[in-house]
Amino acid sequence: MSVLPYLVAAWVFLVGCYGLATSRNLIHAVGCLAVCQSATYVLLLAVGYRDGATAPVFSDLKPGSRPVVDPVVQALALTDVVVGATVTAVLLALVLQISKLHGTVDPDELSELRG
Amino acid sequence: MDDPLIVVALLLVAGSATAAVAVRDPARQALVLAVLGTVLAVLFTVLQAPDVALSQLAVGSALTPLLIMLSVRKVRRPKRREETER
Amino acid sequence: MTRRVRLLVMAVGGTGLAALLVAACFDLPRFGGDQHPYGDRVVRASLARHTANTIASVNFDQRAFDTLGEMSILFASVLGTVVLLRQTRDEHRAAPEPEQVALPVRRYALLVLPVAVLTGLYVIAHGQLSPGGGFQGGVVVATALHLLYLGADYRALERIRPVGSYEVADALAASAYLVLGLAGLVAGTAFLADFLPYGTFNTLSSGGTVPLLNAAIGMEVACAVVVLLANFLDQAVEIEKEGET
Amino acid sequence: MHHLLPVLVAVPLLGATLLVTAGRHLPRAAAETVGCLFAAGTAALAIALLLNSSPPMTDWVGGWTPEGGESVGIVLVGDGPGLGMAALASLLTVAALAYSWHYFDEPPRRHAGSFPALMLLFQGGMCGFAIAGDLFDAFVFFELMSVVAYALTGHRVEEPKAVQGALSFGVLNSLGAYAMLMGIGLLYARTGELAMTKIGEGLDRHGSPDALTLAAFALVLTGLLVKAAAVPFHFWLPDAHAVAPTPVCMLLSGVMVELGAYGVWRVYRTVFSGPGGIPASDLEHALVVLGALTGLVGAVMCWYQRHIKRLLAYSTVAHMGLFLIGIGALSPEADDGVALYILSHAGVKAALFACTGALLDRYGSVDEHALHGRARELRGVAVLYVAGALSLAGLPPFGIGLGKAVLEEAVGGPLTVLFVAVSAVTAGAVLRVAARVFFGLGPRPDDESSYETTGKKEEPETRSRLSRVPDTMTAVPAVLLVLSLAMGAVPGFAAAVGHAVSGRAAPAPHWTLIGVLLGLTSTLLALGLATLAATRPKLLGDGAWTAPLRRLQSGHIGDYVAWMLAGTTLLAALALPTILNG
Amino acid sequence: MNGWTVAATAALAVGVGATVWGVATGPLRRRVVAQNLSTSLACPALLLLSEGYDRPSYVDLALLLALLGPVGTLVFARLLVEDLAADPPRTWGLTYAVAAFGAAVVIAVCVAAGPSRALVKLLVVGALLIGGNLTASRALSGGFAGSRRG
Repeated sequence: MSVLPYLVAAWVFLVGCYGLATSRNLIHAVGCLAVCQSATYVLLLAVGYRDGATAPVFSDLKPGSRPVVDPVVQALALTDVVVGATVTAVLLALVLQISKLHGTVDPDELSELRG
Repeated sequence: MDDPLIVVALLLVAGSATAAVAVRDPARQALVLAVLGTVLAVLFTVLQAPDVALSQLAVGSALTPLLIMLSVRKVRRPKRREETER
Repeated sequence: MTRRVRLLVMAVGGTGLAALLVAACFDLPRFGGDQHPYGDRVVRASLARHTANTIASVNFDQRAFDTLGEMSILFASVLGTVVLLRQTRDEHRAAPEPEQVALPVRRYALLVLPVAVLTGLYVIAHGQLSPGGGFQGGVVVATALHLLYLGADYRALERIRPVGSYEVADALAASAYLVLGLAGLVAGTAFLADFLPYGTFNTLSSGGTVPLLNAAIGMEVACAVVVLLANFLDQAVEIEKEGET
Repeated sequence: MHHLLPVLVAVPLLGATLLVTAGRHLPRAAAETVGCLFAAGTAALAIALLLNSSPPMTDWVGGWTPEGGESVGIVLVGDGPGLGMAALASLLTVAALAYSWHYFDEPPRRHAGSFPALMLLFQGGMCGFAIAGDLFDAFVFFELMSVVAYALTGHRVEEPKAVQGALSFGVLNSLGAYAMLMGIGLLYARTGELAMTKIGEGLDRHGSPDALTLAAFALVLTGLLVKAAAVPFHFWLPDAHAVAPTPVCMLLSGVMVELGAYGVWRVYRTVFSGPGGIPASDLEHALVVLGALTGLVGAVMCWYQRHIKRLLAYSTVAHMGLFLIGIGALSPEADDGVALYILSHAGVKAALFACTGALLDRYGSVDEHALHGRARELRGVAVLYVAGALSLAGLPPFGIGLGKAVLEEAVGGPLTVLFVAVSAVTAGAVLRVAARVFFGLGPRPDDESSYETTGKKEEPETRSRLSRVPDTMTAVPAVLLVLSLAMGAVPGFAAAVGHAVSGRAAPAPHWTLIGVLLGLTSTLLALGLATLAATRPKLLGDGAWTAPLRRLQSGHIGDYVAWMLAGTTLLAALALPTILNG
Repeated sequence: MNGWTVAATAALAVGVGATVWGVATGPLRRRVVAQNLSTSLACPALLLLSEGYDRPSYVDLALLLALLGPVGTLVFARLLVEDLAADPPRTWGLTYAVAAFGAAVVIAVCVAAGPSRALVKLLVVGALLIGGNLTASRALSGGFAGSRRG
């Protein structure tokens, strides 16, 4: 059972990719990209976990009294969350313009760029 | 890995992520994504990452759904008009 | 490419990647393992600099350069959204209709708004002590302002939200982070060096430059999210194509 | 001196924040001047650092210098290749900003500074990525560079093609970046470190490579190769480069894509090259296969384009294939060659895009067929165009020719044929465009409707269609071409590049008789192909056999994502022998 | 594991698990209710976890969720108002049950905390949680728009 968290991360990533490849709506596709990204958070935090440990936040904890989990991955995941939110915003802005100019958000109906 | 709490949180994440992909209508997907955000925050708490959980809550429970729903509204609006004109 | 070909390629690629990832999972160290050399060093360094929240110490001191990049991503995406969602020549603004919201919802929104703003500020201010920090608190503050849109109507929100000032404040906060970094170079030893006294452990002024950088990020994020949402709200509520009524 | 490394990132970012702060009240000319000044200042700093980069500098941001060999901070590496890429990116940003002087249509209302601010952010992201010595830091700046690039690509929001291309670009590159981050997570799990050299040591300590190493390798390289537009990750590139505003194209094709290849080089060298990583033979295997595929697909698709910007974009794809082969060779001589090649290719490609921009703004079209013979009056642009095309073919003494000659010698064998063929075909296609558009050679191509994207009905990017091409729009490409000529012709330059890249490990790159002959061969071939194509369009113009290849480039995001997954699998499969034997 | 974490596990597995199922399937009116309930169930779970891990600072998480969860639901209530008006959800029984569960958890945690500054924060969380949950439910079931929309 000790690989379950990693397998969940892999599953979430793959399922997001599947959704992205088969999406019929660009807003849905951007949502699927957000799902792909949540896989990276799960992986990072799972990597940093330590059995029986607690968060390395010492406002209500005496330093050294309990084992703590890896703070580095948490900082990385935090950065990653911000990146994810902003990328979502930029991509949604592009989807809005596509819907205005093409009159559709179905990738199957976009035919401007080919060959 | 004997902590059932972590297992439960992981399964919830896997389930809601799958649902977020399987639900094809963007408005309904936004609902699932909001739940995914909450569930992820719970998972992060269980993995002892309260800082990440806080930012996931801040982003996932209100900001991302609002962005997606505003986009859905904008994309739907012209279509509505055409339908009423017909 | 037809749907079937795409699914076929997808199936091949997905299966391969799945096999690869699963194989990698079984080679990963055991979940919950005890080997975190970098993490242990970080905790020691954070305590040495009197920063109670180690994650804040990583974000604003030890790996502050990453946060600079992260902040620039946010800044860039806000600027990008402003450019992408600008009002084009064939669009005009239509004044949104006033909307009436049921009284309980309205009361709730107006009551929670100040609580949420205060909570956001609290989360920012305690960033280097307890979980939270500039990013989380900034998003809460910005989201809280939009309770006005939810609870009252768009025009109420527009009154307290001069987007231009928020854009300027966003840029100023971002430059404050950079200037603090350069001050580290001038006054201290290196770019983004923590050159201020570290203070007393577990108090608001501990951690040297950490609270300052944290505050800059808080302001930047709050303003950035307000501008971001303003552009989407404009699109959804106000901006219409010529010819539409 | 090493303390100034992070300033290389801070200066352009500071410029961008300043432009946004003051942009509401600044007149446009002032905003553009400020943008140019900050970009030029960064470029000067990058060059100053580059001149001091031997021996390589390292800087620990925040003063977290290692104690007992271990640090908690982020390391920046200021060596020849890294600072060279930063200097190239900065100089090209200056060129693009100079080119776009008064170029665009109205800036967004009350946002006069937004375009130069975005360019500065782009520059900051590229510099940050080039000097990153920490894997996660590299990811962050990689994302910064990408996010700005999406926004810049979609800058012309009234163009249906622009926003579609920008979205494909955005989705593919973001997904690639997330794949890279998964790989970083795997590496962190194994080694518990983030500095690239430390990760490499950690992998070596663990012993021989296993599935985890392979997966991390494939995932990290996926992110970088998506950026580097290697087949089959390349689909976004023609879509994005064909639609981005011309100054942005100059940067995208000239340096951003090359940064992907640089990332592959850096990551392999520092992380995976030890005994615990991926053996050199496997990397060579993988990169040569992908590079050859990329070169061939790029060249074929380039030849059959009629949309001039797409044609140039495919030629970038083709040349990226050659760079990847060179990087895969893993020898100091090949590194020198690739470095020279990338430097002068950047100048030439940017100049060609700049000339195409002039066509677009003068005639409102970038369609080879529709423009047939219409640009006879633009003599200056014609000269620049032909010079650019010839140097793309590797005509001595242009820098591309020298870089390619050095590379061909280092790689050797049957791959030389590929090098000659790819540069001849891509340069031939550009020459064909020049012959038709500027000289009106050959019969007017009939205007049958076809599957592919044409370049007709493009909106000019300037306020109105230009009646004459402004001086900045010809001066910038002229300077760029002169620089790329100087790279091959000034004897000391190539030696300096060689010294900066590989130290004294390899003899200084220089012209040899075989190199000159190979360069002349591909130039003559290109000329022949172009003449043949212009005068006898039927003979080489029938691209029916490429139809399946062209159908793959469908503009559909789902297709591109599927290919990306397949590409990751292919990459892992190419490096698999290690694991099976180990 | 202690009693608090066992309770949190149960709340997550049964309560939040059900809402994940509810939000993924069925008509829109069921999905919005499930989304609302997911936050109202996760918030008490976070309180229980804070107590179970003996980390008072984790209460901030519950505070934030109690604040922002209903805001998220109001977003959906506002922007889906037309779809919901045609087919409004009617699930007051479930809503009150979840609110009661939230109240019980808050009281239990308060008792465990004893009179202190932390108690004030817990009470604020409780008030926001229950008030927000009920308001959001009301907004969803057609109470969002005022009389003008009818």
